[in-house]
Amino acid sequence: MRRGLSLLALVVLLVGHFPGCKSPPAKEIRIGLITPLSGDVKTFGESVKNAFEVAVEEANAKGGVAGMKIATFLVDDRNDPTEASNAANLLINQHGVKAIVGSVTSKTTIPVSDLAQSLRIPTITGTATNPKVTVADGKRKDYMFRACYTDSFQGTVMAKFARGTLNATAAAVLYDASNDYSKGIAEVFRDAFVRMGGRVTAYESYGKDDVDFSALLTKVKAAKPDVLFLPDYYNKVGLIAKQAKETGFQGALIGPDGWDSPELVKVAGDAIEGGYFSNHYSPEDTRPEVGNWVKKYKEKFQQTPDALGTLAYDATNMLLEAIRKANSADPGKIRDALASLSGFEGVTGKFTMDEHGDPIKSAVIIQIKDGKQKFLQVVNP
Amino acid sequence: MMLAIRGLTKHFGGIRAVDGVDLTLAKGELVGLIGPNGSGKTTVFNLVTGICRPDGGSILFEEKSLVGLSPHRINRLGVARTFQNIRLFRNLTVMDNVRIAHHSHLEYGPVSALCRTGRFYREEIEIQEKVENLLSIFLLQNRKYEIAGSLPYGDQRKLEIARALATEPRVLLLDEPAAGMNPNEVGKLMEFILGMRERFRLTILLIEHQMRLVMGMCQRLAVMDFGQVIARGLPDEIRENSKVIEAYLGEDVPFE
Amino acid sequence: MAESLRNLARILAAYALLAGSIVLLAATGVVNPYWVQILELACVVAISAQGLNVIYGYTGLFSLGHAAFLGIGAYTAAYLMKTVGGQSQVLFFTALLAGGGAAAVIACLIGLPALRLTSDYLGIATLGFGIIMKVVFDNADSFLPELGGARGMTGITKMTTVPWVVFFLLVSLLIVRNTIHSSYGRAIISIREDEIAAETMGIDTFRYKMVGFVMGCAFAGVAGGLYAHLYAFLHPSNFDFFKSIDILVIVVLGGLGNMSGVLVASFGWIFLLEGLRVVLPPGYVELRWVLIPVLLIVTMLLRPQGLFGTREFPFLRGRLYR
Amino acid sequence: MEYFAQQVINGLQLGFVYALIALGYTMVYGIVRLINFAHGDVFMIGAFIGFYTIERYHLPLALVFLSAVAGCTVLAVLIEQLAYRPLRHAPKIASLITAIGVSLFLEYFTSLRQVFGPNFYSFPRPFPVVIWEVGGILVTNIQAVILVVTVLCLLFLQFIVFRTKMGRGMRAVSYDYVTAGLMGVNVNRVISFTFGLGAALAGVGGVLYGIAYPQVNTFMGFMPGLKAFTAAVLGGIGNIPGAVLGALIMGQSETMVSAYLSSTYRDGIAFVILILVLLWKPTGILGAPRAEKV
Repeated sequence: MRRGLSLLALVVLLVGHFPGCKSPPAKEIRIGLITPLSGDVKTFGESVKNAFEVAVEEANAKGGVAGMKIATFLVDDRNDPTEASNAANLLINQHGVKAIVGSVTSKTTIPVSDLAQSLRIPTITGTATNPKVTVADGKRKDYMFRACYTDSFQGTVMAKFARGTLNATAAAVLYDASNDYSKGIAEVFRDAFVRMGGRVTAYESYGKDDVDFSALLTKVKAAKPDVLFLPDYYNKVGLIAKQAKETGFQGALIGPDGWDSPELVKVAGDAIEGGYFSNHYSPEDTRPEVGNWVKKYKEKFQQTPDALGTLAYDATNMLLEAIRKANSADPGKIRDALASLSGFEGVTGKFTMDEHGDPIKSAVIIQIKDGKQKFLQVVNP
Repeated sequence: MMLAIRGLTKHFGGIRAVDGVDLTLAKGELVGLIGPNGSGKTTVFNLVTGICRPDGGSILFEEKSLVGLSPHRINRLGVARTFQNIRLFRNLTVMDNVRIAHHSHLEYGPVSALCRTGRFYREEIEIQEKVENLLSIFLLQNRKYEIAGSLPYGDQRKLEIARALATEPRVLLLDEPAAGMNPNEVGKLMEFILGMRERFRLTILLIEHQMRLVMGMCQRLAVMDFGQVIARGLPDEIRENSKVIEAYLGEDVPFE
Repeated sequence: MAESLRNLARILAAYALLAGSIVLLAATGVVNPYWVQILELACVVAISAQGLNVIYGYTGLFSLGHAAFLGIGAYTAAYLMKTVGGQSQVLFFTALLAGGGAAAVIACLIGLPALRLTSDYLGIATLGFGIIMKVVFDNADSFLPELGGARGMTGITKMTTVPWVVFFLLVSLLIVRNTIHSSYGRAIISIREDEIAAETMGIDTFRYKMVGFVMGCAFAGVAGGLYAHLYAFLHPSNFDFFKSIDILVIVVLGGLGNMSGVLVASFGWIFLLEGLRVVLPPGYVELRWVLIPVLLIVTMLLRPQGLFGTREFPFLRGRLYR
Repeated sequence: MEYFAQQVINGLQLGFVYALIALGYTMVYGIVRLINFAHGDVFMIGAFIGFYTIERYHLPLALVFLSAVAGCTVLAVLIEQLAYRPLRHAPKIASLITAIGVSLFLEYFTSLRQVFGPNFYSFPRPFPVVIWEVGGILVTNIQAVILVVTVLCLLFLQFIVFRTKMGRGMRAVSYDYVTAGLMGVNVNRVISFTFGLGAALAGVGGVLYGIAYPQVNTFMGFMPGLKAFTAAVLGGIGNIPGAVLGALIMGQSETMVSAYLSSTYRDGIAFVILILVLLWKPTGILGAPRAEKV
């Protein structure tokens, strides 16, 4: 027993030794970023980290925001909900951050949002699409915001597009049952498509680590749909598209913003040719924000930014804009400024926050032609 | 009859390991089961103690059939055994090895154990005393905190017998208890087994290779070869039996 | 009787001291809420690891699906709390027990057929069960919308506090200690040592395998309930194969069948995971999960028998009674 | 009918892919009784070697396979010497934990930007895909290649194990490595050889996998590894034809569940089948029943 107690004392000593939340020097505001820097979605996490760093560098180069230099704290969540919650706790209680950007996936962002809400730290995610991130069980988490669409928006947009523009009567859906982004959009698409008078002839799911979709695609092919909706990220979509072609599937492929990456065409080759997806902006967009961002990112990281990075860039900038407007490092004031943000010009469009902390912005439909993304039309919510 | 085996049969694949064996033990008897290696002696033990299920025949223990019962049920009825290739709980202490064997006579319930009631303490002390008594009979009392696997070979054999006795059996099956012992030790073991039989009023069935031991103390013998009993009788009769001598040809000569 | 009362008093004092000092340290700000949360997590992990220790360390049943039982407990407790509503401590306590109970019932149903398998085959069967449960959790929203499925379960109240986790950790240690150092525990251990010998010594090995398995799973269930109400969010990926592996690693590192080692390893594992965040300089954050496996391999090479070997903390030792 | 036949073909492809990995798993398990969780990650390294040799150096296919085999073999022998050999006399679970450690290390270390990087890289196809239509059923040349390579590997392994001196050593070590050592078998060499052989198969498997499912990522190995191991257990672990049989059953059951029951519950149902088979045959379909001498 005595040894047990001395062990406890040791632990307490060690813990107490770590630097607590010292108050930061006057002219500094601490911002945290939570992103998966290890694990299976490290690639998305790094895009987000890069974008965050670009945005902060730009602001600091201009002398910071509201007269304060931005000090950043990066933490890794390994795309694990428990680690994400711990990471947010570390940022707020140990590092004393005043605002948080993150995390990347919905399953990690929901616990972050719960914690940020209870500790009243404004938090914005670039990429978590689950409606529960900002509103859960009928309660608005008023410190939580996002820069991306929710699942329901994109699902509806693509259903409308498939039914209206493509005139499809029968649709098939393949989604990842363990991925909330994929599952969420799939459900909304199915319901919306049926509501608009279409038929969903195949609604099938696969697992996170699957690479062989031939059984599902054979099933899809037998269901003879006009369009095949693939709500997932580009890496999976590329594989599915390729195999769809090998199974002899003829219909059109459509999908959400997860498709947006130069890697898609690389994996899928001509199998994805003619496919449509909804996105936040078109690379042909002539607005200076788009050109500047793509150029800067390419210079720094020698690659084209993907949708996740771009959204994180906008999210970070929105937060910085809010701090500027609040002209204070007070989390409450920053929150108010974020909530009242309107007409913010980001790379992915013009943002206005709605009452749920979700942005109101239009979407564009893009078609893949000759391996390039071509702007097709604008869709308004 | 304490134990009555009739027409016991067991096949492994195409081999008849035990083929129509009859064997009876009267109360308090000490019977030896001998035979060359692979003649099916240990399989008879495995069938009696429920480790294998016989393909035919009957095993009656005090008029109750043992066929189809699980080994722990058979043990609880009053049959205990040792193993040819010692099967102690090697990583546990000598004390625990014997204490485990007491489990089927346990009186306190799980709740008593969890809440450490007076009843728990009382019975644990009782068990300890019983175990220590038993260990002192086997001259193992000074080794009670040692790990069983680290004991010398002879002590491991003795501990295995002690453990079997702790289950309070009426029939004890000993599978080559003298294997690996020197003549001096064998002599002591003989005395010892006879003493035990008196003290615990045991009926014993003994598998053994060392003829000195078998001939010296068994009242009756049964000889097995190729799964069948080829001879039975008093030690002196067996010594003369030509079938037995034939069966043992090529093996180490059993009669020194 | 006097002995039992003295024990009870000692236990209560230890509990008050442990929980009280942590609460005090947290309240005075010496330990910030981050480390409190990590401590709570470590306690929860320690409870479930103690459960696997019973299953694998003492009974010798190779289980690769422990996290599934954590999940069963977590979802059961969270569902109960959510549907009944309110924040009553009594209800919370009941929900935790219900979580443990649910895990125990499922363990029974699985154990009845599966515990006839041995060693690695049992491992694969439990692994399979873990994957089946993950699929069930992923699609739980199709039969109980409150569970959220792959989109996660929200709307759970944060009920888990330091006094609760310390309470359950202490209780779990006491249960394991008092079971293991009793005739029942010896029966369980004898199965690990030599199943056939145990059977012939009158031990109903199947029954005690079930006892060990169900008890260990019940611990996981309670730990799951505590977890659910600590993080207030449940996602199927919290209970997948990798989480089972985490717990297995803890138990083996601590030493199979060694309560003290498993206890220390649980805390060590969680504090290493989180401590590295604080220790690693910015820019090297991503090295965390490169260092952890290296440390794991080195520790295993140096201490293949586990951190503590066969030694136990004094209060976890078996005694002889006079 | 066509639909059914097509699904059978799909299941065969999946099954043969599992089989390639399962063969390596079962080899190592058969000889050292270790669930080598790092096998899937050695397989991943094989796929990456394939990726680099094709994408960067444009090597001919034979050299691609050769370098993947060589790389994986060296890696596996290294792992064996550093992480498993010191624990040979410790309980098996200690090696299992180091195997998990090695697996995690390979995944997280290679996903660093400075090593392979975390991205999903598209694996270039070294030859064009040809699709044949046979009576309304589509068959690709990739499927043909996978089938031929797996069958060749199976025959090759059977030859090594049952027709060579090393194979005799392997069987001896598998039976009882202490006695084998006393009988003059060089146990260390046999075990290293076994790991090397298993890894060579993983190398071949990795490249083929990359060709069949043209995308590589440092986390790609674990799940196929786990499924393949399960398949090996299903067939009777340690039994070489059993591994292939188990993998084919696994492939068919996953495909057929998707095709006729529910894709959502596919993994669940596939594992229910596994557990049922194990309850019916506790040591796998072709596994020898475990007899313990009492």
